[in-house]
Amino acid sequence: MKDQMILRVGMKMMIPFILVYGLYVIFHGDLSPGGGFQGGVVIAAAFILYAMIYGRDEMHKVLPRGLSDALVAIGVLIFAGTGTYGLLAGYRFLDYTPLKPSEPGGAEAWGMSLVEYGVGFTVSMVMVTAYNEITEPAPDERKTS
Amino acid sequence: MDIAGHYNFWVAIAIMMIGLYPVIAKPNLVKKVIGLGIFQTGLFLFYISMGKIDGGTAPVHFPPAARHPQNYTNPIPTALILTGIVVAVATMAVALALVVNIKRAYGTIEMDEVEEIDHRDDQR
Amino acid sequence: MPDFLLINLILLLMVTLTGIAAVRARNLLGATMLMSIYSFLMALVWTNMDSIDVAFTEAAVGAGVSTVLLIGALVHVGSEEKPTKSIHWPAMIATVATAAALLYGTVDMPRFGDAHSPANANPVSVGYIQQDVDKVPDASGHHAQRPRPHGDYFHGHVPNFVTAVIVSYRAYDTMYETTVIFLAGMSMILFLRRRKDAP
Amino acid sequence: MIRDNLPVLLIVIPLLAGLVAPFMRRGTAAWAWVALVSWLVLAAAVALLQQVLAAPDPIRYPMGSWKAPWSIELRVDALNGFVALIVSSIGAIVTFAARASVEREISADRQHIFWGVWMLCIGGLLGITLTGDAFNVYVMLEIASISMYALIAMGRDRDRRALPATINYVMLGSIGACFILLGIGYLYMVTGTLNMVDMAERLQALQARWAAGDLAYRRTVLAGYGFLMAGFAIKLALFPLHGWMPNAYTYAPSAVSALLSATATKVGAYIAFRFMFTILGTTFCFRTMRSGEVLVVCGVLATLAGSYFAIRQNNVKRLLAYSSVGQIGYIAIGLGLGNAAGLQGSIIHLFNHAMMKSGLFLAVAAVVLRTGGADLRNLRGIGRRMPLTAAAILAGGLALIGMPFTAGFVSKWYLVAGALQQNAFVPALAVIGGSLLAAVYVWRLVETAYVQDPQPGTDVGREPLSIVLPAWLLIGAAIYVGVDANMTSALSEAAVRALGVLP
Repeated sequence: MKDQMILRVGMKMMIPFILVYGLYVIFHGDLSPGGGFQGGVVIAAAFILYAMIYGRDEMHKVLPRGLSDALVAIGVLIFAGTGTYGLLAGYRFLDYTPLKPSEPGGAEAWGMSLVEYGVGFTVSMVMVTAYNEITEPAPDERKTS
Repeated sequence: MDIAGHYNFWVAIAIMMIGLYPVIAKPNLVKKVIGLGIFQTGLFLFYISMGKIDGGTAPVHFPPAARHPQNYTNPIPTALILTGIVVAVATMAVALALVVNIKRAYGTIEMDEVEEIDHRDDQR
Repeated sequence: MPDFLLINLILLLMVTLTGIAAVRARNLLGATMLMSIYSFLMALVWTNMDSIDVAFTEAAVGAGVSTVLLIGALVHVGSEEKPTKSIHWPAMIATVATAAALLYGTVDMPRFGDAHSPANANPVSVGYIQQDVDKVPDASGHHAQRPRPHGDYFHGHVPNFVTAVIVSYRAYDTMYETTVIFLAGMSMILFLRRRKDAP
Repeated sequence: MIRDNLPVLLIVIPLLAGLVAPFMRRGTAAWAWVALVSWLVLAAAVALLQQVLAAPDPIRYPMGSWKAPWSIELRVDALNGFVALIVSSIGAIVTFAARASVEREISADRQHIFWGVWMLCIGGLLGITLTGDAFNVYVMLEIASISMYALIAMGRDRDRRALPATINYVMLGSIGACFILLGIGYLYMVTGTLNMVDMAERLQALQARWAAGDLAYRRTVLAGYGFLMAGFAIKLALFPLHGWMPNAYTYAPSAVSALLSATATKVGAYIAFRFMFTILGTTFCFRTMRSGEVLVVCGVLATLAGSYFAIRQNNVKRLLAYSSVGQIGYIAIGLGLGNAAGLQGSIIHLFNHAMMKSGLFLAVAAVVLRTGGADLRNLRGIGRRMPLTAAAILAGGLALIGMPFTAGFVSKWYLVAGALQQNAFVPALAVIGGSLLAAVYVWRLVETAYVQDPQPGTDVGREPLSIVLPAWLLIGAAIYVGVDANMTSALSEAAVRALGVLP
């Protein structure tokens, strides 16, 4: 699809909006429907569109494989780390109160936001990875049979 | 027992069965994966149906409204099914990756042909 | 509620028919497209049933990511399905038996949409809606007193009850849900990544 | 602080370690990390079990400090603690032993990810064991299942048949998980809660209403229970639904077979115990539903059919997998009898079978490592060339049969006692008949290893002590608890007490 002028130009204009919308969905997860998971998928859609229009090599320049692989784990680590922080601060696991002990209700909101960002990282990067791997052409150097 | 009272559960069960049949019957692996997807969606429809409340609205609170449970859809099935959908897509991704590998290793994705090839190898 | 009922019935009919068509389609690419339509219709059903979060997820995941994955797989495996014989009787018997068992269970179920059913009137869901749940004091004496004597624990920070349930009350489930996604990503890398590119 | 948080540490440590392991870039480094962590987890499990046995009530740990029915809570009693000990000790020993085998059987550039998935699998199994929330069981089951799919499919580096075996497991396992989710949904619908204790109380109240003549929601609970048990039977590989297991264990990497045969089915059995006794209650399961009879029938058939199929196999791993089908039959018989002796036999057999089977699979892994295959002909002459390995197979086989002074004898003793208490002679005879059939297939292994001559022109080299010594550790444990059964019988008695069958 690299020679489709309308697609190339149109997508270039759309992708920033898709990304912003994805971020909006993640950031507003506690106020409106949506959250890390849905927003993550929307962000992944932007990368997948980019890879479809410009080719995967172009996308790897924007988002190298090492980075997306690392972010997959970092997302879950943010989630588990927020939980473990509560543990280390002398509270129970996944208790967000130590993030702002003066105002426990607000601390919960802080914790929820952090956790949603973690989910967003993991989900978007896993979806990009899944797309990358499933569209990988068949390997020539390795015969499985 | 009244028809008007349970029709949603019955539709959910019908959808589950539409999905379950190809998972068992079809030899084609992609069809099996699609069937599994439909089966799981039917299951999710069943869960969501139990949380629905007549006259209720989406489970988001806007200050003047009272936080009365009869005003809102039950949030628990919704929360559970969010998890369920994620698990379903993870299963689907793993299954499709395996299907692609089977195609590369055997040259076919029809399960009966794969079994035939294995059987022939055993005879040798 | 006649309008809800009407829309619901029409949507459910369309979903069921699309599902049957997706299962019966000979061409796998066609089946994939029907799956995508099926997911969109399902998202509408859920919107109509007030489960906005689930509808959003289904639209993004079922109609979006699943379709992309299925098409990506079809590129490798081809889109023709081998013709099979008309009815597979063992499968039919298993399906009918499962359906019968499920239907047997629905007979005694609470009515659809009942606000007073055990699930909907339970203190657990009421607590999630009023967000009026206490924390348990621990050995170090934290949470010995409430941040507010009555009412909303979150001080209005979290109006979306579903978000509060999935990332605070039941955050443990969500953490492992994210881990499931992580595992799916790792499995894709294990199964499909080419040798030289492995991290 | 550590003492208060032991239950959650047992689950979070494997999670964090498993997330980090794939980024260690080298297989050996990832292995060292995972092995270290798995011993840490074992230490935590031992400490937790001690804490549970000392405490009068089950230990409860609310996640996020929220009050119980609203939060997900971990709930640990003697049964949980014991199963967690089984899972973590098998995890620690098998991880320690698995390196050489995995390096041989899996391509080098995937090992670091393999170890991460391996650790998450152990973490998921521990999660199923410790949780006190019905829906969380499903989530943890999926963690364990998806990591198992990935682990089993890694066998394709040696044999492509691992792939169809895995996809069959994916389909059957997903249907099983959906059945479990349906069952949980039916129960949630009539109780409105997902916390196991809360759910149990509400179901008891409902049953009191049924006894008074008001049959509200009765059929919903019956159907939900049926789907739960069908789902658990798939996960447990109980006889008519064992279809996924033989191929999966045969073509999985040898180390994976050793890990899964000892833990996955045991955890499936545990969760059936938990739902039957803690949540739905004995009256419902054994009077209303007659599931005791169904389980005993399935168990008897599993014991006889599994052992019979095991005799006919020419692949040692497949033979051991069918033998597992038979051994799971014993667990089902004890569960179906439902009296204290039967349950004790069942719980002891969870431990014993885990030790024997993973020991045997590790010994076979050593054979595969040195001879390149797991066919019966690869076993020829092993008695002379790899004496320690062959002796491990002999000792493990004797324990499988249930010879006196081995682990199998103790659990079968309890099972026969439990059957005779209820004048149920068929299960008692099946337990003994299963042992006789086991003697036949064990004799096939022993005869091939000790009597037949090695294949000419092959040189197996030195025994891989890094695998054989851990195998001996497991089989030694199986023999030790056969000689001195105090520890297992005391633990199983505490577990049966926690289930509420003994006062």
